[in-house]
Amino acid sequence: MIYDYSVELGSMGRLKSPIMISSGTFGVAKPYMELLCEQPIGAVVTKTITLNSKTGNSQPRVYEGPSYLINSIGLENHGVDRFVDCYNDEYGEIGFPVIVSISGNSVDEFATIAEKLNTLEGPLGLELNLSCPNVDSEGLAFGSVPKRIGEVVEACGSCSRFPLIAKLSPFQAIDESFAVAAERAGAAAISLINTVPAMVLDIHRFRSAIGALSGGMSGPALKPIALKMVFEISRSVNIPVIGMGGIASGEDAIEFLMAGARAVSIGTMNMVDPSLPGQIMGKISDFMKLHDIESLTEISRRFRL
Amino acid sequence: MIYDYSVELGSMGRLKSPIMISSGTFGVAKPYMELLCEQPIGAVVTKTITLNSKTGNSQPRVYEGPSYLINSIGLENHGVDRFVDCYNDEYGEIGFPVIVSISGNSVDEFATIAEKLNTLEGPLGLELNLSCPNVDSEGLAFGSVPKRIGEVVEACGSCSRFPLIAKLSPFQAIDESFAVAAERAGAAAISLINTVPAMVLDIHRFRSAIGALSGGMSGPALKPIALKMVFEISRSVNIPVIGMGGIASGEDAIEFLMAGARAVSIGTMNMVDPSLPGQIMGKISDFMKLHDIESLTEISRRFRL
Amino acid sequence: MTVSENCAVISNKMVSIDGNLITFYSEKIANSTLPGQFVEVSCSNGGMLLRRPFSVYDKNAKSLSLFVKSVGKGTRWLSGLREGEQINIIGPLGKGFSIDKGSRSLLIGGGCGVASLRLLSKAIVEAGGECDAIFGFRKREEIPRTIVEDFSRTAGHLTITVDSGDYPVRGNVKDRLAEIELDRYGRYYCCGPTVMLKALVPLLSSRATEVSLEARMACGLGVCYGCTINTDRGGKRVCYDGPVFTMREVDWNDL
Amino acid sequence: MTVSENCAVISNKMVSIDGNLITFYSEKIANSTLPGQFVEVSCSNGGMLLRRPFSVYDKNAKSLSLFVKSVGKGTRWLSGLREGEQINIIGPLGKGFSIDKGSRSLLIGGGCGVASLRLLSKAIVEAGGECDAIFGFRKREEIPRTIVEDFSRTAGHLTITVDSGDYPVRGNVKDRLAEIELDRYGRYYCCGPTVMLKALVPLLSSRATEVSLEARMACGLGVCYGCTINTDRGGKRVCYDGPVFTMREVDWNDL
Ligand SMILES: Cc1cc2nc3c(=O)[nH]c(=O)nc-3n(C[C@H](O)[C@H](O)[C@H](O)COP(=O)(O)OP(=O)(O)OC[C@H]3O[C@@H](n4cnc5c(N)ncnc54)[C@H](O)[C@@H]3O)c2cc1C
Ligand SMILES: Cc1cc2nc3c(=O)[nH]c(=O)nc-3n(C[C@H](O)[C@H](O)[C@H](O)COP(=O)(O)OP(=O)(O)OC[C@H]3O[C@@H](n4cnc5c(N)ncnc54)[C@H](O)[C@@H]3O)c2cc1C
Ligand SMILES: Cc1cc2nc3c(=O)[nH]c(=O)nc-3n(C[C@H](O)[C@H](O)[C@H](O)COP(=O)(O)O)c2cc1C
Ligand SMILES: Cc1cc2nc3c(=O)[nH]c(=O)nc-3n(C[C@H](O)[C@H](O)[C@H](O)COP(=O)(O)O)c2cc1C
Ligand code: FES
Ligand code: FES
Repeated sequence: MIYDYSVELGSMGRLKSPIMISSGTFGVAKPYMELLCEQPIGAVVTKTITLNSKTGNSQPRVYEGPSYLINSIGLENHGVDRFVDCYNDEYGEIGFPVIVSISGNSVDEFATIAEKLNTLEGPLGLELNLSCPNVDSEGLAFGSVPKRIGEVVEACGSCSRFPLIAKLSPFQAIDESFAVAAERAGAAAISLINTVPAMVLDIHRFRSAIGALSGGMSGPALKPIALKMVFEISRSVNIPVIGMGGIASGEDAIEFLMAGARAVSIGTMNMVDPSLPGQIMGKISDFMKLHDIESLTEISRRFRL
Repeated sequence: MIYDYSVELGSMGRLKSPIMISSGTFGVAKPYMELLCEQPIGAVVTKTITLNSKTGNSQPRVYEGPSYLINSIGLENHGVDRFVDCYNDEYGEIGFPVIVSISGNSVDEFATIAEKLNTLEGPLGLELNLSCPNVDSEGLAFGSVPKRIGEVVEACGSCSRFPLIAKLSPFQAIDESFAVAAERAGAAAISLINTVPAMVLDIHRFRSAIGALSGGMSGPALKPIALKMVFEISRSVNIPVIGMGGIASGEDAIEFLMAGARAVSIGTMNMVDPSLPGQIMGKISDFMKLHDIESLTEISRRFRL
Repeated sequence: MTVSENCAVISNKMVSIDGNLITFYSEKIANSTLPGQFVEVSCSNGGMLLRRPFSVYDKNAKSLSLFVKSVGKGTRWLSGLREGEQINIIGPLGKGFSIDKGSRSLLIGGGCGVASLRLLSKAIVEAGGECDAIFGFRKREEIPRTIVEDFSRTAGHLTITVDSGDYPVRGNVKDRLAEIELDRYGRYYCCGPTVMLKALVPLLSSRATEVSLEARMACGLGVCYGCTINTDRGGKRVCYDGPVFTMREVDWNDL
Repeated sequence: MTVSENCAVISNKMVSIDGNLITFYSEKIANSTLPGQFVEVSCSNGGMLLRRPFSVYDKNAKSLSLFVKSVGKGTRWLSGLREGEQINIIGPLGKGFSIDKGSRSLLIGGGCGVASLRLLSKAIVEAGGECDAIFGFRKREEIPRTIVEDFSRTAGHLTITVDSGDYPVRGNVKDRLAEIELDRYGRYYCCGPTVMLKALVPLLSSRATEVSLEARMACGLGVCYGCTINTDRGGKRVCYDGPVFTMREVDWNDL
């Protein structure tokens, strides 16, 4: 039997592996790339790029709890112009398809960034990090309104030459309205979930244990929450869903594929163990052989409700 | 110095301890009560009572992951009438103030249950479990609309002689609108959070690892998420907030008090270790002595943003 | 009375390929445990959230023993406990077997299900009764090596079967049961995997038969309703109303 | 090249009241580690999510040693490792010290900060240079008992101070430094708690001084920006651009 481990990600085309690396946990730093280079990865997503450079949040930026990580990096980056300038040097020869993650404080800002990226040859697509907490002109938290999400996708779509992935925060993934708005506005895929807003206090110092007061939770503890959302959202839209949140093993990845994800993405645990994609691929392959499954999409078709 | 460990819970009056036991994890079963009876508990909340009896969900009903529990009990209970009949026998002499948790599929059902409970002498208050996933007459998920939450509180308020606590699900606690609606409608307090919707699959059997397809996540992994919500909600309303979600130690409880909770409630971990309230009280007492704090409310006043 | 006790490990012996006999120092719990009752053992030092339920295999004035079969994280961790380590145990829990002095009883155990039958056999003999036993295991290596000795003084006749291999007797407990005159016994007590129990239903449900059930438990204390099963009197909590039920009352289709 | 290697524990010795010297079998990482570089040690077998960063204390062709001070869950778990256990280690990581052959150097270490200075002192001597060292500890029991021996062949003059108690010398490294002629040394290398480093800034920042910093890390690989500090060239990742920085470039007000 011939097993097929490739996946079709809508207008982004076919990835040779269903395993991606999540935004903020991939970087072109040499030691990391040396560990990652041979891994069976379908695509990597860059750290989120903003219009202007950002210095990020104050320390401490990370906190480790039992089976979770809380981070508040604050989107530290040099801004889109510098990103464009360095793109070929940095990403030109990494050997994996690249998806560029972007975020803005308004619909216009998203579109401006998307437009500036048109000069690049390399990327496979853009991922819109929609977890922006900013309040918009109507006094609404930018990301809390499905309509606004649709506007971002539409605006980026009309000025970008790349396919768009709409990345949802957990609170955009609790019902289908945000994903549906993104689909209608032309998104090629939906990815979910981003980190869950979280807080931890340093009680003896009477203050937050993270510099920025609160942060985002990721890691294995998130898995059942993310899985439920992937299950629901993948049934509400027709475009592919990229599932992520706490994936730490091949079994975890199979759970997401079975729940309806077309591809999976690894964040936190890929930083802890860059050889995870290979281990996951091995498990997926064993699983398919054991159960006589020929293609990845069959995994979810076999799921019995 | 005289330390004061009591807390004022609005119209419910003063509890002798800030530690409560959460709905669904307290019961009058003899072995449990034998372990719990000497604990410094301010109030216990009953399992949620519904209008008619419910047989609950199919097995398996619980799943344990790394630092979390997923449950889908399905509100198994004998209905409000039987509850009222047995109340004095079961709860008459347990030695702790009792709060009765209720849930309905509609505003009317909530009110009907609340009214039936008026015959009881014992309870300190009612907790409205607002996590009902039912779809209402307007086609909206009942609990997803702040207005509907206000209606439930108002309807119960007008027919019940007990103070009301509005218990929020995580998705009702992501912004202040639900809590504010409950406060405006006359709730005496807000409690949060209920479990987070979650899923886990038995991949080799191609089905959910829990009988009811999905369940609710509780336990230590929830703590940073709950803490963040308690922090935000306690700043949006003027009525007291009862904080819960993953509390497993005195330090955890202090985090919630510092973030703004007036009282804390223990769920999952109280089932694992019924002596937890005593341990928590000891830690709170040590903490207050160490930092020269005279009353529980001072803990949150000392928090530096 | 149910108590929480910090119990030091007195000994931890591997008695089969995947089974350990762990003996804890315990005054309070050991003292009040009745046959068929169980305890909830904390595995928090091993990084687990929930306690794990185990039948009390044996006890004396100052100790209680558990027969722990390694099937997952918790049981594997417990099997590695060293002498002197302190573990928190809650017990005794649940409703045990009822003992009928007058008649001869047959004890039927499968796998680690034998664990709940040792105290029972002792109690039957103490009450002046008599019992035989049939125990089934998957293979010879899974037979606890102390089992014959442990039951020799209390069980008149002890048969041990294995699903595969030829020693001591190939077959399963149901086959053995089909061979004997069922009227010989006034009482049947069964404990083992659900498949085994289900197989026995046609033979034994019309008789005075008690079964000890296993269920996935969260609290083990009767409060969470995580372990409910269906019976002819509605939903019952295995940890509180059981783990011992009459075979007749259980809704076997639901298991 | 940075690799991931499964390393067996060769030995694990308690060398102070809260410090262990753990030696791992390693061919690849040991081989390519330079002074001041660190490794990321998996603690997943102990139930932890993130790796823990440690300087390489010593190495030879087939092994590397870490000096691990027990301060929390991970370090306590590592201190309990037994011979033969396999632990996954990633390394070498970060940018190490630069060595100046020409001049005499002073190594200044506080607490477990001494760990990054041993390979450095060896390298200085190998390069034909010379060095002295001042190490500070909080109290006598925290002084690794092998330290004098470990540095005796490479450091010309070794002073050890303790914050409390009178042996070997009461005081702290800053006091000692204030007593000596700073022009005697062409290079200063400092590693220790941030408070110690900060105290040295007024004395040493105008000189050729390198510091090795500690930071809370998530990845240790340069990808997450969890460990960023402020420098005169903007934000820098301790794990990737450091852990060694010149004292001058660091924005000490931000630490
Ligand atoms: C009343 C009662 C008495 C018991 N007495 C004994 C005994 O004397 N000796 C003994 O070895 N075992 C006994 N068990 C079973 C024992 O509790 C489980 O084997 C144990 O909880 C598994 O824990 P784990 O962490 O090793 O398994 P996990 O890693 O949690 O799971 C491993 C496998 O075991 C299954 N499992 C998990 N929990 C249970 C459970 N509570 N019951 C049945 N299967 C489960 C899972 O579905 C999974 O397939 C008893 C169970 C009950 C309810
Ligand atoms: C580049 C580098 C080299 C290091 N070299 C050594 C070494 O050679 N020997 C040695 O003993 N230690 C060294 N450390 C420190 C060591 O990494 C921490 O002590 C360890 O990660 C703590 O883990 P834990 O689980 O025991 O502590 P936790 O239980 O996580 O925390 C306990 C305490 O340690 C603090 N802490 C946690 N992580 C770090 C960290 N990464 N840096 C500083 N403080 C932390 C916490 O704030 C807390 O107060 C080094 C750190 C870095 C960044
Ligand atoms: C350190 C860190 C930084 C992150 N930065 C970003 C980011 O810049 N943009 C983004 O969309 N998501 C970011 N994320 C979220 C991840 O991409 C991912 O959605 C989330 O961590 C859940 O997956 P995981 O549990 O596998 O980590 C970050 C996560 C971590 C842990
Ligand atoms: C087994 C179980 C049953 C529960 N049943 C109810 C319930 O009937 N009504 C309710 O409002 N909350 C119920 N909850 C939620 C808890 O009251 C609590 O909100 C939640 O578990 C978070 O707290 P914890 O992490 O301390 O458990 C239940 C939780 C568990 C674990
Ligand atoms: S396990 Fe909680 S009621 Fe039985
Ligand atoms: S710890 Fe991740 S970049 Fe330094």
